[in-house]
Amino acid sequence: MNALYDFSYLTGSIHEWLSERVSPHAVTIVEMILVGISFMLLFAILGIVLVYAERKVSAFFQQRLGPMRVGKWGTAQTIADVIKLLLKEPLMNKEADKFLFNLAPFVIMIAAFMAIAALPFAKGLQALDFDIGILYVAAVSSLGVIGILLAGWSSNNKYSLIGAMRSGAQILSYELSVALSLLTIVVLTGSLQLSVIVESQADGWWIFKGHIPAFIAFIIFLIASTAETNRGPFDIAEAESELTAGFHTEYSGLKFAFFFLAEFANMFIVSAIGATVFLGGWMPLHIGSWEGFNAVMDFIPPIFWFFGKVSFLIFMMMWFRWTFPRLRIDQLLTLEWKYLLPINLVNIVVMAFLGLMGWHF
Amino acid sequence: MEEIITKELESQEYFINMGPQHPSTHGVLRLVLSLDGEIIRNVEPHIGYIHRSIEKMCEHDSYQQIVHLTDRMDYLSCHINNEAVCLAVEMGLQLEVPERVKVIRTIIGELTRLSSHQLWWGVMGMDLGAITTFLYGFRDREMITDIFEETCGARLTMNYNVPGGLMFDIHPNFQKRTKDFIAHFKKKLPEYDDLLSNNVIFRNRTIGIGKLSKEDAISYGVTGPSARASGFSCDVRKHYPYSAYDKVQFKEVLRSEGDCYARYECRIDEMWESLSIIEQLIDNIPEGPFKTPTKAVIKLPKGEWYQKVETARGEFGVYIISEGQKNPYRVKFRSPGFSNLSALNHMAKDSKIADLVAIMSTLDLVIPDIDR
Amino acid sequence: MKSIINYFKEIYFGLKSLVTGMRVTGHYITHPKEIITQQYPENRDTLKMFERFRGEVVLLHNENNEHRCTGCSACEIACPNGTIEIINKKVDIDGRKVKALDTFVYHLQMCTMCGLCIPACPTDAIKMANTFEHAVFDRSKLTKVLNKPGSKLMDGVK
Amino acid sequence: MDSTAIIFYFIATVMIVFSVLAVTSRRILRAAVYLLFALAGTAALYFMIDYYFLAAVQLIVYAGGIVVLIIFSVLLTSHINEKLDKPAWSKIIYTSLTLAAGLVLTLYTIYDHSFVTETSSPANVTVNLIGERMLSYGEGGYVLPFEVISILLLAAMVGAIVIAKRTPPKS
Repeated sequence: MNALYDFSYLTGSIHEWLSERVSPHAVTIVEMILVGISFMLLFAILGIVLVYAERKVSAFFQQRLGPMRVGKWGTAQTIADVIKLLLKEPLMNKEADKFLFNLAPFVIMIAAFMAIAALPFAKGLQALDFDIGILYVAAVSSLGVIGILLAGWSSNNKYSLIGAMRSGAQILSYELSVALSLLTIVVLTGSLQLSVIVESQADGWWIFKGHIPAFIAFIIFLIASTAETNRGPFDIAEAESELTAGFHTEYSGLKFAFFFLAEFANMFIVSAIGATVFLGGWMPLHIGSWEGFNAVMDFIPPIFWFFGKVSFLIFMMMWFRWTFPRLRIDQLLTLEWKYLLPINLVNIVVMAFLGLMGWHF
Repeated sequence: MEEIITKELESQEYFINMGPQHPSTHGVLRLVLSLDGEIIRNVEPHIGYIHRSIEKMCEHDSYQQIVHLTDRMDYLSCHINNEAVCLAVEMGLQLEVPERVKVIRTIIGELTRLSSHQLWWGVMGMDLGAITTFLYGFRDREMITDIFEETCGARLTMNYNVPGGLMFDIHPNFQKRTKDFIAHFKKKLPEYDDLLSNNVIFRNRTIGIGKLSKEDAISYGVTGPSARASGFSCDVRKHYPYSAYDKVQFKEVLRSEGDCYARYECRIDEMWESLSIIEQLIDNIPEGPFKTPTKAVIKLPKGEWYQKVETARGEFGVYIISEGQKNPYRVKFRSPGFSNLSALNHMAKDSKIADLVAIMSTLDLVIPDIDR
Repeated sequence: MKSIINYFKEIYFGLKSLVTGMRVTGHYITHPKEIITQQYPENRDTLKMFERFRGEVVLLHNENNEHRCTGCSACEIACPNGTIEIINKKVDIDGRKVKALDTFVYHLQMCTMCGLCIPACPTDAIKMANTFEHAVFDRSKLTKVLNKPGSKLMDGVK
Repeated sequence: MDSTAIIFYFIATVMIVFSVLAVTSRRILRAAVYLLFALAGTAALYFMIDYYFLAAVQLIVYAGGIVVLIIFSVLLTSHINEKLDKPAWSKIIYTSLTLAAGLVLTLYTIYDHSFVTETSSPANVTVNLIGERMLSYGEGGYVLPFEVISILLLAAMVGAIVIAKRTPPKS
């Protein structure tokens, strides 16, 4: 691994530089603020880039051009949209529960923030590296649904309420599948720590090393994580042809932007988790004994590998969304409880057997 | 104990207003739903939000002027509506239109049916959450609207028929463009199957949903593809052929299931039938005048006339009572959308909100057609 | 046993149908040449409407500022919406008082572009123009006078 | 006062404030949300003392599970304008008395107990260790409570199904 690409030198030198100048407490606080600011920046960039990407990708799927007016190829379109959303009047239903109505978007955003903090972007570039990393991500991403439920209830709108109910049932059940499909890989790694999982894929990604069960787990993860982010074809909580806009019908302006941003942030988070666990995180693609090929792959910085894999997964999710019709609520639950969960459980057993016999690479 | 539980947890029905502005009512239709959770107990359509009293307006207009009002009823089958009025007036005048007119009317009528079904297909996909189909449907429809624009001068409200024939002759490019379209669309129609018809999600969303038996279809007066999906053979083109429909070979598409998927399949198969009808006629347009001359002011003799045609939605009827004046005494339109809507409650009862959207889509309602 | 086979069959065919659908959309994202969007205001110069397109009614004038409208009001009668108003005046021609066109008022906001006025005209004075950009900020601008100032009847038109 | 202490007192204050709010709020959904904050505060405390597993479990089970279920049931049953009745004075008095007794008992126990300050670094609780403990029946094994809890959950599910299963109205 190319030492040049290790971010721990950079972070380490920042730490040293600070320690020489200020007291240890201040170092902690300054570093916290730095990390916070960088994640906020990441969020803003993610939102702008992903919204633009979604619009362009959907346009090309639909034989359209997409945004073309603001900036070259419409690149500044999202920024214009952000400005428009910021300038919009925040409307609120008269009978709405004001406190909860205002709180809901923040709950969603905070949950996304907490989850994104644990992602390993590259070697040495990870804010929180718990030894229970996957469990932590599963835990905080389950908080997001509270925001949806609160938004739906406090809007005092029946459409919103139905959307919130659907979303609750959906996310609660699909969390199981996401966690179980990730556990299938954990069986092989023996650790929940995200950095360890990435390191364990230095000689090959789990999706290749884990044979068919890993591939099945990957497919299940793709389906279940799409459902967990409330995206089409599982967007029954929004379902604009049935519930107008579902849980965020009554939101406008900045608060709506928060929901919008959280959707894309969640999409990024689940893709990043999928990339980390199944596709080797920031690890480059290595093929057995092809020394020359491996050296070339090593030359590409890990951060590009990470974002490349994440973009691939995000593109897959967009492809799903712009191709398939929406499921009905009972079909959604049937899919989870009758198909994904049983297959997942059997898959884990098979994987455990593979691991026990040492049949994986 | 059981009683207490039942009593305490007795669910309450609640009402929700779906519309007048709602993405899936495709216009200003208001449905008052009584819901028990997600399950619909009752649907009550409230209509009249786009009522323009077209029938009353007809009483003040001359017979040529009535035609253009029908454009604005079922705007997706406007040419067929126009044709119905013209046929009724010609029946009253006992006017025989040239063969050329009959063939052109049939071709354009089938093109209208195709364009309507294409739009319906796109919207059906969008209602079920597949937004991409909407764009694909419109992409193919664009070629038909181009044909219309070149020949008739408008894309949506064509007003190409006049009593006695056509407003002008077909454009020289008409035949070539139509053939190009047929070749193009024959390639694209299988894509429709790939995207929706065979899709497992779509099939689950539509098969067995919104069942309508043949008896109910007849008693509610449902016509068109919606009724033929229930096995009710009601194709006016087959049973009471008008224009050139007696000269072409085509199958009446029938299904027996009566569910959403059957209605969907009916329309998809009708597109194939329409293509074949056009193919049979497009090279055989007889030469001749495009209009039988009429007087500038048409006066129908005293009497009553009823003419029905098959629009993309079902049986459209025109009933004219004349007192011998230049204006009709009374005009009544039997619009298919109105009768089809009346079966909605029967079909949607005890299904889910998402199913209601699918049922509405497969009924293919055009709200101005219902309200007139 | 049969139900288990059916279960897996269902999954197989379900996934297959989904992949078929994705292949269709995948085809279009990889073929950007097939994009059908037209960049409207930019392509104004190359945009050509079909000659029969009905945009608005115009009164034809020749280079001598002459039109063919005799003011017979046939179009006014043919119009179902009261879009056209013909206001006539009496002019002296060879000492005789003759009815002639004073103002040809056209209410674009009421026009449904049905085209009935065109065949109604006995002298082919009016036609449908191809213009389609009718948006204005002031509604009164939609009421137009079609005969140009100072125009008169073409010779020999009756 | 070092930064750890500041963070501790901050979290503790948040927890106390939201706990009080949770029991005093008369809007039931708001009370549930305050409870969520109190529980999240607990998780934060666990994170602070490096008990990551416990913290994550706290988040999954309480914040992500129990509170979501509470909110979900509130969504199903209550209307937005509904407020709980003001409790009777007698109830308030009895509750405060009970609370005070509990507080005294807790404080007495805490101050009576001489805490030994651990100088060595805390034992590294790995996931492996937790997994082994959870499934072992020997000393320090938790397999019995683990299974008992699952029986409790089963009972709760059966109860829920019984309630949800609507008995057809007797005609």
